[in-house]
Amino acid sequence: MARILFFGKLADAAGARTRNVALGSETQTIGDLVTALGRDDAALGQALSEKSVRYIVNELVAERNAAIGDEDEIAFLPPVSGG
Amino acid sequence: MARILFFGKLADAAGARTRNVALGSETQTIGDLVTALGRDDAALGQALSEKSVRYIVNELVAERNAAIGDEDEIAFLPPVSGG
Amino acid sequence: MIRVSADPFDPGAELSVFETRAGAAGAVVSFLGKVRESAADKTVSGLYLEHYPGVTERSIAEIEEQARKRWAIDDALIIHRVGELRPGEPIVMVCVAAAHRREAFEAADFLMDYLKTEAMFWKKEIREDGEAWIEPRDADYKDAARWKEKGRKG
Amino acid sequence: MIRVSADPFDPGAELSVFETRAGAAGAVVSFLGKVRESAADKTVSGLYLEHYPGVTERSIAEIEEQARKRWAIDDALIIHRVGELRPGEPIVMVCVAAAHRREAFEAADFLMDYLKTEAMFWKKEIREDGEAWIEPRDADYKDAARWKEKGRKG
Repeated sequence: MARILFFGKLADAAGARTRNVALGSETQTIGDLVTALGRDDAALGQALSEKSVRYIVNELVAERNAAIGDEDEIAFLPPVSGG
Repeated sequence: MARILFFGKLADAAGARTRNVALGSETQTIGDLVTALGRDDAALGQALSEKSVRYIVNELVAERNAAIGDEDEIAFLPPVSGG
Repeated sequence: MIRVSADPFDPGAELSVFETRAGAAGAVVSFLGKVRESAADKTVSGLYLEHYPGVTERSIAEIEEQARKRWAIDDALIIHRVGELRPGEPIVMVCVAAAHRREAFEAADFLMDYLKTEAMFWKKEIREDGEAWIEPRDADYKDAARWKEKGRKG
Repeated sequence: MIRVSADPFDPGAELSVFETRAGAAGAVVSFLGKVRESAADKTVSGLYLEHYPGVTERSIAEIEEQARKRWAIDDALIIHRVGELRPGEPIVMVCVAAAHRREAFEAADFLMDYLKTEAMFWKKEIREDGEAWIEPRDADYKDAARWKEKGRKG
């Protein structure tokens, strides 16, 4: 199972800060994961597709076409607001 | 007697931080005072004539041609160095 | 040193420890950010801040490294609160020690711009009209862009 | 508030009082200047600072007024030591509180540039090779000139 982390307003959209997801064989990339999550919850799919959203895979910055698997930790980050 | 204040390196040049001076009738301005002080001590006169020296008369900034009298406090300021 | 914590901190005590450790470094600049009492004309009753533990700290360490390469600084301290905060509470503090004041001012300014626009924190304002996740203002992005345009100043 | 004094001050304690008084002002910037241990490659054993009592304080009050007109600041504190100081001792501290960090940074920077080039203090360095009255560096004059070129930034 992949571990999915949602931060800030994306956690509100997902209704949770973390989710464990078994990635099907059609879910090869972050983009595929967004599509899969959007099938169950269109609003979440839309929130995750905003161009301001950034991705982290196993604690490293990743692009939307990054390969992911069931051992990975995948984080979705909305625009930050520290300080 | 006018009260003369010397600050920083000008106090070193004058050998004192303050001096009380009876202004003669020929000493009408700060420029005249510099000339008079320079007659007794050429090195002091030269130090007070440097163009970086600023003048204060009775706690207000003054020009070299400012009128002065025996009731006045006249200060000679070398370049500042705070902070 | 970088500290991200849910515990409150005391800005005066932090500056004291930092400037003592900095010894005879000529210049110490500090920035302290506090939770405001209002935003968009609404009373703010509190803030909630979250971060990505481990990842956030490492990314701040990287930006501190950038600052150390760019300016001749002797030491830096970055403290950031997370969790629940109330108006008036310290939320962020940056201290920089350097031989000269220009370096200390610029590096502190740079670190704050980064913390505002790049560091992985997410902040929710609890206001009288509801809750709202905050995003950087245009002014914050503009401030951060300054450092891309110019090199190190003398 | 302006304080010119021969008594030592404690930067952490000063920031503590200042930032508490500033309440929920969003941003507090402080600058602390300390006596360095060396100058021009010579060991500095101490400094001697003099000022023009009354006149110096009033001229600093005027520049604080200028800063308040130029930037939206809530409060300012300027502390300057005079008399004999040893390496590592705090010599000057400027604190500025404002709603936003840009104002606080710029006003503190401006006040320091003024204190370096215009305020009536005279500083003698006691070095291993003798005593020397200090004058501002070219960099100090250049820094101070910045504020004549540009207006208030957004």
